[in-house]
Amino acid sequence: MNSTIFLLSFLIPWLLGLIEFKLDKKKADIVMLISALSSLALTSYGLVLFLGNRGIYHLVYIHSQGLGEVFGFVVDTMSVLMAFIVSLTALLILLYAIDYMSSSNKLHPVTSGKGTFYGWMLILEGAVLGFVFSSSLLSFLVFAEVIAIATWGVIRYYKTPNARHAANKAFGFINLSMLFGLLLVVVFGLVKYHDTSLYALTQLDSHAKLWVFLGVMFTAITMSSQFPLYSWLPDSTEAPTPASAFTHSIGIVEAGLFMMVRTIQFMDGIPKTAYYVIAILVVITQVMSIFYYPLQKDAKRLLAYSTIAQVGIMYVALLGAMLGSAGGLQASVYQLFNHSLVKSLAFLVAGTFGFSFGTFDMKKIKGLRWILPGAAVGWFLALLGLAGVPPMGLFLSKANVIMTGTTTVRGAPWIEWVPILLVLVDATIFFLVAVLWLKSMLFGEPSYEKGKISPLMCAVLIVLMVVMTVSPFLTLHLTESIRFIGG
Amino acid sequence: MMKTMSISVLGIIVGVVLVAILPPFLDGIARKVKARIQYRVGPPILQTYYDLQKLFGLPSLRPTENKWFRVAPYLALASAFSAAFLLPYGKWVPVKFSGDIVVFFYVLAMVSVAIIIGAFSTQNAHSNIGGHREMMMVLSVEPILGVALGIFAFKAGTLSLSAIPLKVPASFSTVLAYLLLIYAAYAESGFVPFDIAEAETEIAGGVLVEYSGRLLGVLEYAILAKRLVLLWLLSTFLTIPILRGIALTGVVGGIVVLAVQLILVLVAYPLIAALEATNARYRIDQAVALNTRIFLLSLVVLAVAAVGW
Amino acid sequence: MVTKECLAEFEDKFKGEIREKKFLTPTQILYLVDKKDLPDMAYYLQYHPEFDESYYVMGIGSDERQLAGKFAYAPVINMLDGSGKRENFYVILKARLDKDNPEFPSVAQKLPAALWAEREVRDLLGFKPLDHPDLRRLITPEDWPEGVYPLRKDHAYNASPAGELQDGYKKAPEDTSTVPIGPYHMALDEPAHFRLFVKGEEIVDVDYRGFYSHRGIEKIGEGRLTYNQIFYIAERICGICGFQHSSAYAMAVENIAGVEIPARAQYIRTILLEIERIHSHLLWAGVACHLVGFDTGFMYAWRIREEPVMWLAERLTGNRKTYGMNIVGGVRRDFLDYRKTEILDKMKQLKKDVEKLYNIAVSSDILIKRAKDVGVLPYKVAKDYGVVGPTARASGRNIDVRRDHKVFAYKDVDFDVPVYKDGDVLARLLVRLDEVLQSISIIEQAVDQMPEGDIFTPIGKLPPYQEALGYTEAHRGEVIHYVLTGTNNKVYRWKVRAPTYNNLAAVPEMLKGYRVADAPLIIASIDPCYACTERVQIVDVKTGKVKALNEAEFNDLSIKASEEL
Amino acid sequence: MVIYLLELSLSLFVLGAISGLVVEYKSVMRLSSTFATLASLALIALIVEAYGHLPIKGELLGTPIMIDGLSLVFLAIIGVVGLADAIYTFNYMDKYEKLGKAWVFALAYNAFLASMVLLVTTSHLVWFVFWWEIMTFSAFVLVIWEEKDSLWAGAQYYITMHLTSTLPLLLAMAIGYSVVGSFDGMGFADIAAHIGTLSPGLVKLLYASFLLAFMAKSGMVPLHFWIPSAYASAPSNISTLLSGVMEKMAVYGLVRATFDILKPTVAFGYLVAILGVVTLVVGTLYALKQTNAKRLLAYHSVGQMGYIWLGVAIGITFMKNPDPTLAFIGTLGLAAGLFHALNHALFKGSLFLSAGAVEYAAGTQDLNKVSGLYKIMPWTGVFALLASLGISGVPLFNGFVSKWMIYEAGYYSKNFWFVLGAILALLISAVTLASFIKFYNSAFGGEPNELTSKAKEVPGSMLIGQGILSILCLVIGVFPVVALAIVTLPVGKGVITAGVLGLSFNSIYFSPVLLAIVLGVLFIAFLLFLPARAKETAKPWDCGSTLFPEETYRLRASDYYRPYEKRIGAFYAFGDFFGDLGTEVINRTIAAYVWIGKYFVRTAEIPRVTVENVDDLRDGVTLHLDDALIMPIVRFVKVVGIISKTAVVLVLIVAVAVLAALIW
Repeated sequence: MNSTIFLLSFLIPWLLGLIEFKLDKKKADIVMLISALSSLALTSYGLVLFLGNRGIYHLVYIHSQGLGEVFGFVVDTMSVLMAFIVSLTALLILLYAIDYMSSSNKLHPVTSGKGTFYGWMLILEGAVLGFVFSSSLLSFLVFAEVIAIATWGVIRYYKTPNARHAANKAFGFINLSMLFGLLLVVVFGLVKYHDTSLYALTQLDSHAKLWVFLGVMFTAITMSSQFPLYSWLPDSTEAPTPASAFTHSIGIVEAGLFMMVRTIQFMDGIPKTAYYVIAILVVITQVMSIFYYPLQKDAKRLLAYSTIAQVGIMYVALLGAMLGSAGGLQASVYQLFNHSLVKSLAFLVAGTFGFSFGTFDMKKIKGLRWILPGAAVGWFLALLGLAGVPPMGLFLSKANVIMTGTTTVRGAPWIEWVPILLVLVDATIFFLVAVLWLKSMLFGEPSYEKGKISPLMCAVLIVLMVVMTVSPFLTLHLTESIRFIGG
Repeated sequence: MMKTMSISVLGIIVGVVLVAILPPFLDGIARKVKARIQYRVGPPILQTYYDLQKLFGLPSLRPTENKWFRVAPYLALASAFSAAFLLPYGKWVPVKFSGDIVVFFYVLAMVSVAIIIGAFSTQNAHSNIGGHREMMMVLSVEPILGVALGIFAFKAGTLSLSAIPLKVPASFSTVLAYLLLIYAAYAESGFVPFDIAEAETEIAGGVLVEYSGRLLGVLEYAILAKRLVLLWLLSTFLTIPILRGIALTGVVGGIVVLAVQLILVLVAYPLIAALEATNARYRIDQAVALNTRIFLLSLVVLAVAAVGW
Repeated sequence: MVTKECLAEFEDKFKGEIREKKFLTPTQILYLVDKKDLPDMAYYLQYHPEFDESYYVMGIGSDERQLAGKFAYAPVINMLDGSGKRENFYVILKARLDKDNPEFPSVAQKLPAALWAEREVRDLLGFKPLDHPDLRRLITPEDWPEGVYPLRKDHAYNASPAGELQDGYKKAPEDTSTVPIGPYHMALDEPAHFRLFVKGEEIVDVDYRGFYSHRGIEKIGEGRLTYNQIFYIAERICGICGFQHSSAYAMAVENIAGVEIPARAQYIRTILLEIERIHSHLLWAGVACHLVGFDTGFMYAWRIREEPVMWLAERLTGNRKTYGMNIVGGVRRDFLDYRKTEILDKMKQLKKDVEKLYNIAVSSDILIKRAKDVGVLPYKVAKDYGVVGPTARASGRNIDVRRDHKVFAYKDVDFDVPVYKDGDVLARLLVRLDEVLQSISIIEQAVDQMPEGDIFTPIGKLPPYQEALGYTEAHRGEVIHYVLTGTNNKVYRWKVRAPTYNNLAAVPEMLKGYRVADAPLIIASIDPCYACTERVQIVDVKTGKVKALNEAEFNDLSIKASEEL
Repeated sequence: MVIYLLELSLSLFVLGAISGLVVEYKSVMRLSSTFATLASLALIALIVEAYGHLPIKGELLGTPIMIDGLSLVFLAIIGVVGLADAIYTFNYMDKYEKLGKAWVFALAYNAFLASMVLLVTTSHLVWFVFWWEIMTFSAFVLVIWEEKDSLWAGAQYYITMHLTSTLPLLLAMAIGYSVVGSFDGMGFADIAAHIGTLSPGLVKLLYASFLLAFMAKSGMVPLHFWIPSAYASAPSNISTLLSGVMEKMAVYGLVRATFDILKPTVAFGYLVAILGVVTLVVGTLYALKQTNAKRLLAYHSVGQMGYIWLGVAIGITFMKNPDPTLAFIGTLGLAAGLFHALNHALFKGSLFLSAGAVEYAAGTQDLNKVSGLYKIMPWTGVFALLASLGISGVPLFNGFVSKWMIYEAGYYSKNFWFVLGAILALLISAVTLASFIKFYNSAFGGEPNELTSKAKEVPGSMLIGQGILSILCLVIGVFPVVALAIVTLPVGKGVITAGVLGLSFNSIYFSPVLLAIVLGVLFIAFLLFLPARAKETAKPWDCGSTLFPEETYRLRASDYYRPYEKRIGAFYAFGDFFGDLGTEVINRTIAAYVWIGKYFVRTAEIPRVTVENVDDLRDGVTLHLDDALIMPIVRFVKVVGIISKTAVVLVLIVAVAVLAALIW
């Protein structure tokens, strides 16, 4: 398995991304397109190659005696698929951004500085691509830091006080969690074992396992904006919408979960204590988001809370995995894939509100179906999709989470049913909120003049709708090959 | 398992003759009886024939173009006759398909249905009010009938029209079921105090107000025939259990049963007339209230039957 | 006397408005008043705290232009003392109206009882009641032209103007269906039109239109017939209470002439009045039974009405109905002595029969169910509308002209006035059945006590331009006649107010909230007599022709009818 | 061959679904309904083809397919009603041209039908739920079509469905998965094979989940509240599908789940029966009060579903009874229930189409406002009458046969509660009749009024749609064998024998044909013997009054049966009490939420002082738990930073130093 493809797929965006900082306007667009397209081409090629030649490949690029495996790749179904979806989503989002980041945007007209945005975005994309292939906690740490920096960069892009505050908050929270989590674990690993490779995780004794796991977990759930450090994500919606779309659908939030999946995948026999810790945190997160949904009137903030909950559902699936069910891993990753597409659609549609009407306030938007029909359809599908309505994939993945969840908790004390049932409750509450918002937003007397979005944006939305409807059926069986690796 | 139906030509003849001839005659008797009770001489026994003859000879006015208005009387009459054909006359049943009693009551109810739809086809509040009163009567009588059938299902184990009288055991609940059946039939027939749908002095004849001439004749005939059919059912239910032994044996047995049925009807009709003469008409809400009360009572009877008494 | 105090109080209160005070008889006081305070005066009298059964009797409108150059409008109040401590009397408040612009403040805005009376004077005389709440046409037909007033003296009795058909009906309330009862309907003995606005079968509102059988009787009587000829018409105002009308008319004329008729004549009148009452109540009981589908009761009631009662009437007078017994000053024929036992026998038989009827009626609990709590007329509404007779007494009104005004021989006999408080149809039924028994007792007493003597006091010429009231308690309530004499023994103004006139106006109030099925019974429960009510003008509704009989025609018809007998 | 036909049908639906690409409104409607028509025809062909070769197993789009007798019954419902409805849609949707969005209709309409086809043919629980959800979803899109009243109705429907149907089904699916442990093993039969390993509690939960899900969809009391407004505000062709077909899917689910996944138990049978009886009583008695045509029909849908459930319940209770007589009663009940499901699809479908035609022509659903339509819309009138007689259970119409079978099954069960059920069913049948006499006569009886005299008969395609269903009502009523041949498939042959002349079971025999002949012969004989010489026309007799307002001289729909309704007023009060209770619970829940929500929002910054509803809360700034913990520190650092930048540097250096020390 030639992993150079994947290496290139994240190095190119990084490289071109750095160049982007110096470019603007058309040139920036072209460079961005080259970068995103090549990245997608590489990951798709890699995907095709991989499908012809499945397996789990571990490649070590840099290895040192003192630090163990410094940089290496794990190429398996999960990472390849993830990489593909990352680059696909990134391309679509960036395509959307070409017109979105323009002077015709009512909310945030952009006349210059497009290159900077692309630069941050490409670095973000590259970092995520690198992150998913990482084979050691150390490289997780490094890539995560890059992701955090790039996220900071995109969030503060508009440089308003709120944006700055949000960016600093995001950066601060993540780094705080790394300081007390991943960084500690890495330092501990380096000091004690001189190796932070994932493959080394199985060999830990149970006491160490617990602490390492909790350390990684703390960082991961903060990246995924789960309780206790969750509020940076809703605030980060100050970022340009394409950036939010990326962050929420396949960026840092999902990276956190990915790291968690990897850890569980490689760490055999996780102590039950860890299970309870994470279960409690996830339950609190779910309950919290149930309370937050109805309070939102800002479209993007609503989606942000939905992200928190949806990722929470992935963690619920992981609970099953922690008890030894491979189905849990599969459900979790499957949910991740489905969510990323639906969520990008949701954000991109929400972006059109700002773009056409200059507001994200859902109370102000009425009669959308008359003034912005494309967005109306997109918003309809996206919100209901997030609520778990078929044919959108989240229905299948949520069902999957619940189904696999029950296999592990069958016969267990009732308390273990709680997270699974909360998934249902959460979906229901979001559904209620979604239906009521759709009712008031889509129909009735229009509150604005007929909005206008560019054909490219519209095309991106349509492509996303199609992909989002088709992909769950394609990835369903692929994710079934995800298994535990360690042990 | 499959029992085919049978058509008895003799039965049809007896049925047609009885249903065609008897209703006006019985009405004549009733009028005479009522008149005697009321210190009147009363019309001749055959007066109803004369009335019908006169009506049949007159053209009808047509207050609406709605076809139902003209079709309804004929349909009512045909339904009444069809129901009559399901009943046994002696040992002969004109049209027999193991005569389910539910079917019988439904066919009979079609008389009311036809009349009601006819009444509603016109733009006349009197006739409309009559129609909806008739419907409310059906509504409130139906459950009582349902309970009576339930008791038969429990006690006789069958709902076949011809089998119930043969199989029904003499027990507390069956006696009450008979009473319920009699009450339901009486109310369904629209005798005073249940002549609410026609209520001449209130709504000028109600369902009949728009009808005239031949159509009115047909309609009145249908109503009379329906009364006879219900009465015949009751007389059958009373006769056959008594004459179980000879009911199905040979022609003579059949004729005896037929004769007894006929006599019972002839005896019962004057009794009904006397009952009519000594009662005032209910208001529809009072009738419904009464029927509801009887229905609730009848449920107790059903429970008794379920217990096994 | 207490009554005087009351009058003084009244005169004091309306000092400025009273022009003149006149005692027509000791118990009939006429005030000539200013029209301005008419409503207040009428209201004061009707709701007088001490005369708590008082009510507005009628409003007399008359064309007195030849007499005084003005129109006159005169509400009449029957001042009744419910406690029986004071003497009862009639008050006539006569107001003169301008001849060109006969306006007056409407009494009806305060007293619903005056609603019809003022619509009537508007229709017939062209008065203008100001602030009247409902000035639709009442008496003149739908195609009668505006501005033609038949009861004015300048309107020829046989003039029949043509006009446009116009809709004077109430609009149906929203979301209701309309059910007509009448003009031709089984439940009505005479033409009358009730429009029931219903929701389902429940009556939401009612419109009444009647006066389909006007005969112009008042117009015929006025100015063309002599006072004795009028008897023929007065007795024919109603087929049921003919003798009541003729007695009331006779009384009015006798009051003007100032004669006291012989005691024997008074007794004969009393007996006949009571026989008439019995037959009417029995007739009514039969109709009520028939209306609820209880034909046996109907037949029985009518049978006993026929055999002892009508038979007796024929024996005593020569006629089953329309006795032709009255004459001003007394009666025409005397009772022969041997009839006495006959009357008593028949009364005994009747008593038995009535008790039997009562049992039959009450034995049918359905009849009771149909009548109970149906068509309730509360006491207050009954008083407001000035309802009279059994209808009033069933609503707790303790009024009866026989007792209250001591007419004819009633002052000499003992009888109870049955009063029920429920106000429903059942109460009206019971009042009537009780009254039948009372009547029997009255007849028995009268026969026993009947004095010997003359039956007739001759009366010569009547003084011109004198007025008075005559009244009896008919089966349906107070019948009242007002007579204003003209010259040459003729009558200048003759006003008849039959009891149904007051009762019918209250029927819509009784109907509201009940069902279509109850409507005929409720309407019948006041024992309506449309003919008495509608005595004013002959109108053929279908062709729109109006005609009034002239004297010759009328006589011809009478003769023809007699010949046929 | 059969699978091929299924594929054909589905491809036609897909073609119909994508016909929205044509863009022009009317063409899209014509095209999509044509494809739907063809697809429905393919379904009917499939039924013919499959008949006699059951069960058929196969695969479609990678999902397992099984067509057995039960599937065939419901495929027949979808096929026939779908056919009529698609033809009707051809012109009917022109009414909504102003709304545009033709492509949405094409997509949703065809997806709706196709999802139901797949729903009854799949043998896999997950796919069952998947198609179930697609059905619910596309129905939602179609329900909110007219975008006014329907929005709230649709939202109510969809939210109810989500809470009471989706969630339980997901739970059921989860429990199912927990016994088989693999996605592919979620076939009905597989789950049934493993169900024994479940704990009793979970089995009960499974029963409850299925029951709740199917109750909600078929609108069983107390989950019927969404039905009237949804059916009334949806376009009529959609109401037809909702009531005629979609509701039946719940029956399918119930029978499938009870017999093929779970085991029919007596207790469950009783439960279903009680629900059925309560529903048939409540639904129909409420229907009696309605004066809006489609609300009336909708409440009747509730009521008629009660009949179907009662029939199925008899099946569930008795079918596995060791006593052969009772087992037979069970079979009869189940067959009757399925038969009634088919019949209900026919007559209720037709009635909704007729109501739609009335609305199309006269522009209102209010029965108080229309009258005399027999003159203007004779065909619609005839079809509405046939269907009304069908649903009222008048002999010679289909409703009678199936209702009668339900009564018979109830009576012969000799079980007090089921006999009582049969009695109530009999009573309610009379109520249904009363209600439809009102429906038919207030619309079609009397004389045309101001509103209706301007109306015109609807286009031919709509009439054909109505006609197909109505005439089938009559045909099946006279020749029940047509339908019985299919509906007896799931219960096995030989129990109910049906021939051209009639049907028989046990010792009961009934021949509608003979009855039809007797009645027909008599009718014609009377007509010929005593022909009505009704030549002279006259106005209705109004007692001879003048200037009479003829418009108001009739009972309006709201006038019918008031005394009866008043008599059973306590019943309505009871029902309304529960309605109020439900509303109260929802209001209280929202109030509680608002109370809690106040602590999540900085309410002090809301310009209004009082917070009464959720919307008020939305104006405030959301509070976060972690903010509360961390922000003070951040603010402290910030303040320090403002005071002296060096302090920050110092802190950082100290931190790094501490870290380094830790590492070493």
